[in-house]
Amino acid sequence: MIQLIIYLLLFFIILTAFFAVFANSLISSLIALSILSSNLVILFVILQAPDVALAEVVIASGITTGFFIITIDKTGGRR
Amino acid sequence: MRRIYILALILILASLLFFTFYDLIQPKEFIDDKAQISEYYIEHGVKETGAINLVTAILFDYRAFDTLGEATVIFIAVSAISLLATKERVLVSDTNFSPIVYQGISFIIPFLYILAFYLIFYGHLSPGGGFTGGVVIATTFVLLKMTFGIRYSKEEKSLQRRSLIESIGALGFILVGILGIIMGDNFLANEGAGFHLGIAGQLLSAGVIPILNLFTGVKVGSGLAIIFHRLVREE
Amino acid sequence: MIAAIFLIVVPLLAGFSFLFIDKYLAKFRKLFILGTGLITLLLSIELLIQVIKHPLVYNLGNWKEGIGISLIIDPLGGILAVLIAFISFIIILYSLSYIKNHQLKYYTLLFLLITGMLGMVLTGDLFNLYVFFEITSIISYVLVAFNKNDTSFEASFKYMIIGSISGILILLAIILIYQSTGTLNLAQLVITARVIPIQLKKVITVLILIGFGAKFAVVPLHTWLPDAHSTAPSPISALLSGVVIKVFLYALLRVLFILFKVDELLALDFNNLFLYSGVITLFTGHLLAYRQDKLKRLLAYSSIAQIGYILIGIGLFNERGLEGAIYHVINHAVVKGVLFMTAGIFILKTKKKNIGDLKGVGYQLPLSSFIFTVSALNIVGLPPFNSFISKWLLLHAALKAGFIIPASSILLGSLISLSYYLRIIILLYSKVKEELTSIKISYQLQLAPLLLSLFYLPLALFPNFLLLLIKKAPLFLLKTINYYNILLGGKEWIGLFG
Amino acid sequence: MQFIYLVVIILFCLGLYTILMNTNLIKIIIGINIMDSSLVLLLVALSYKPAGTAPIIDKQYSVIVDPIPQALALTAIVIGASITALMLLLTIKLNRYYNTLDISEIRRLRG
Repeated sequence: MIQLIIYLLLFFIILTAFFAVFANSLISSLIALSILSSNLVILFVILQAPDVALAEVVIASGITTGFFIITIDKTGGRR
Repeated sequence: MRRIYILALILILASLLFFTFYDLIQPKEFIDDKAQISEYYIEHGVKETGAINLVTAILFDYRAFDTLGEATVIFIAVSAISLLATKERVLVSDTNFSPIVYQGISFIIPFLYILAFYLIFYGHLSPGGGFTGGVVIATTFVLLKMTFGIRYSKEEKSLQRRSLIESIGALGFILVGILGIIMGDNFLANEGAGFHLGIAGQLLSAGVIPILNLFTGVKVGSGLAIIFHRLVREE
Repeated sequence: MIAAIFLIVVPLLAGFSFLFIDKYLAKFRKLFILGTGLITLLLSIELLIQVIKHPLVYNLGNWKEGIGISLIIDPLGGILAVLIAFISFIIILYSLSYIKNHQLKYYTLLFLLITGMLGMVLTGDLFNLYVFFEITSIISYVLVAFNKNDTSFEASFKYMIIGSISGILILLAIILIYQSTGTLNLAQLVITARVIPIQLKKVITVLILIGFGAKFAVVPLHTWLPDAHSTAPSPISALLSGVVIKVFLYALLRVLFILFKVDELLALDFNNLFLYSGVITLFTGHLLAYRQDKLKRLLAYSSIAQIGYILIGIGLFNERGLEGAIYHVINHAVVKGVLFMTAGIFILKTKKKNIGDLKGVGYQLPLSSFIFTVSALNIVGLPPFNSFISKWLLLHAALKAGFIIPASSILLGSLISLSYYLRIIILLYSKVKEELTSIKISYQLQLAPLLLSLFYLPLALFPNFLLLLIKKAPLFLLKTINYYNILLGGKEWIGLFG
Repeated sequence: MQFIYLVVIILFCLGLYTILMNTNLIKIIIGINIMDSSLVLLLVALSYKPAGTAPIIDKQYSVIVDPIPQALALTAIVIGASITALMLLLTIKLNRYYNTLDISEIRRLRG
């Protein structure tokens, strides 16, 4: 069961990574990046790394996404 | 043409990494040597540092110097962004949310503070620690600013106060380290600097670790809040 | 012992507390800045005196080696620490009269930059090396953008992209090293690195060569350097060109020599790699410098060329070559510092950046022009000066080892550099009718380059004293068992200390 | 489990591909972020041992995962976030001066 979840998560990670790279609009690739981080967080919890998971959830998928959104907003790249 | 070169380069790199990891995950003779150091931490970590969370024990005691460097990196990012960002006032358009958002945010803020201070003070007992708690503190500022508009907090004055708080956090970290030298031990010493380790598993234990956690949390929280503020006010 | 940790802590403390000094004790600001520089310099000299007698280990938090982080200082680290502290002190002296705006953030970042460099030189822990590496790099990116105009932001962003990739590669290399050996202590790695399979070792080497190579601008990865070093404010250019790139070179040498024994390096043909990339770097730097029409860009390309000389010295993998390389590092740091500082004075005076606009400056700024002329002739390597000695050492070592092409390229490169520096010198002393601008250059500003250029004299007249210090350094790189012996208290040195 | 390493390789190469091929500044920063995440994932995967528990020792334990790579991963995350924030500020600045996010366009405008 846990193996299946891990494989599913890995699949989603690759999917979101490709989407983040090849999406046309910046906002959607940014959302994909955020989902990638969230998937990583679940994976870290399964892999017994709660500290890293907490740091990843607040830093990488939390505040960094906020910085990205501000930047995209300021540069008018919401097309 | 350039595309083909880059693709070839990346394919070479990928195959290189593939064989590297293939080698790496095979069990080899060096496994005994590797076991020694992590075994050492697992066996002696709780006794020597008083923290039952080994990651915090490593971050704030065994390798506290790395953490000092890390805090310095955030300090640098804050200084750099305050240096490079524009100083003049920029008009920011206020967005109006529905009352539910305002009420919801004001309801959630105290709980976020409780979460942040739980993460900081229980860093040596449960997952979390100074960095995570600090970022949660910064998140409260972010939420307040996003919902109640950018002019909610007093502009330049509060920024200056916040950078003072950040400096205090950074200074505190170093002064705790120097205390070790004054007490006749080495820099960033824990037990040798006269801190009591206490009983492992209790809130007031692990000597220097909660103090360093607090300083780091204060520093990171105010630092990231400054970064956010500067980025928002940037034209 | 205590000097080692205070050498890192004092500038760090100064950087953190400068906000308070600026806010509440503004009267003592100048004194504080100068005092920090001076204390750092004195501490580094104290450390060098100790280290020359006996290399030392400082365990942070009093943990045993390998458990916690330790600082391991050998003669090479001591020499570089003195060099960093000395050049930084001169740069601080120069900045006091050069930097007029954003002083608070400037000095904060400058102190932290000094901390980062000293940490990289003194540390004995692989991951700690990475942390200080990132500190040094991030401050370099920021200070490149200090002028806050379009070109400086562009240069900084380019530097930042290349720097982040190199940082990620180095982190990957460190992870691989840790996973295969189980230790991060550099001295223990001397012993445990033997168990790394050769295939994995090659991958790690590729990663660190690209990672650190991008930072000290070896030729295919040099594109960021001219932009970054020419758009930065002049004192920062002097620091970046003079010391920062050398510190990254030191880090590469330290890790590389710990991973491989010299015999292995020779068997894998690393000497040819270093020698010929050095030759290519040398010619690319010199030839591109010849075509520049902006003064600071020319000096930046010249820095790339000088890295080529140093790489040739290292590529010989013997004591003579390394001695020459270290001596050249010191000479280049001093001379390039003076050149960038005087170039900053010229730019302040003429308000223009092109070489063509320097016409006749020599009559209006006699002192600075004289210093610039002497330094330009010095860096070319003309006989009475100190660069001649280090280039002679390199040439001698290359010929002795039987490498004709690198040896001849040292001579040829010097000829090319003579041609483009002569062009500037002739322009400086050509006659013009009218006064250029009415901007006064204070003597305070010229004090720093003058002080630094006075050090040509001891470097040129008493090379033996310095060589006596330098002679001890290569043995810790070539016979890394000596480096491991520092941990054991240093009972059995190989070929050292009598 | 071995598939994690494959994912690390894919993420690493995808990030590098983005940095080298894309001309949009924000896409480049996203690429650097993906590379950073891949290294964090590698560190966590290396620390994992089968049937291990998290490195928090409050009861009896049999196998504990390696805590050192997790500590290194935390440091790597923080450093990566700082660099990202700095790069984003420079992006805003570059957009203000050149009015574009395209790096080749910026290079062309600079001459």
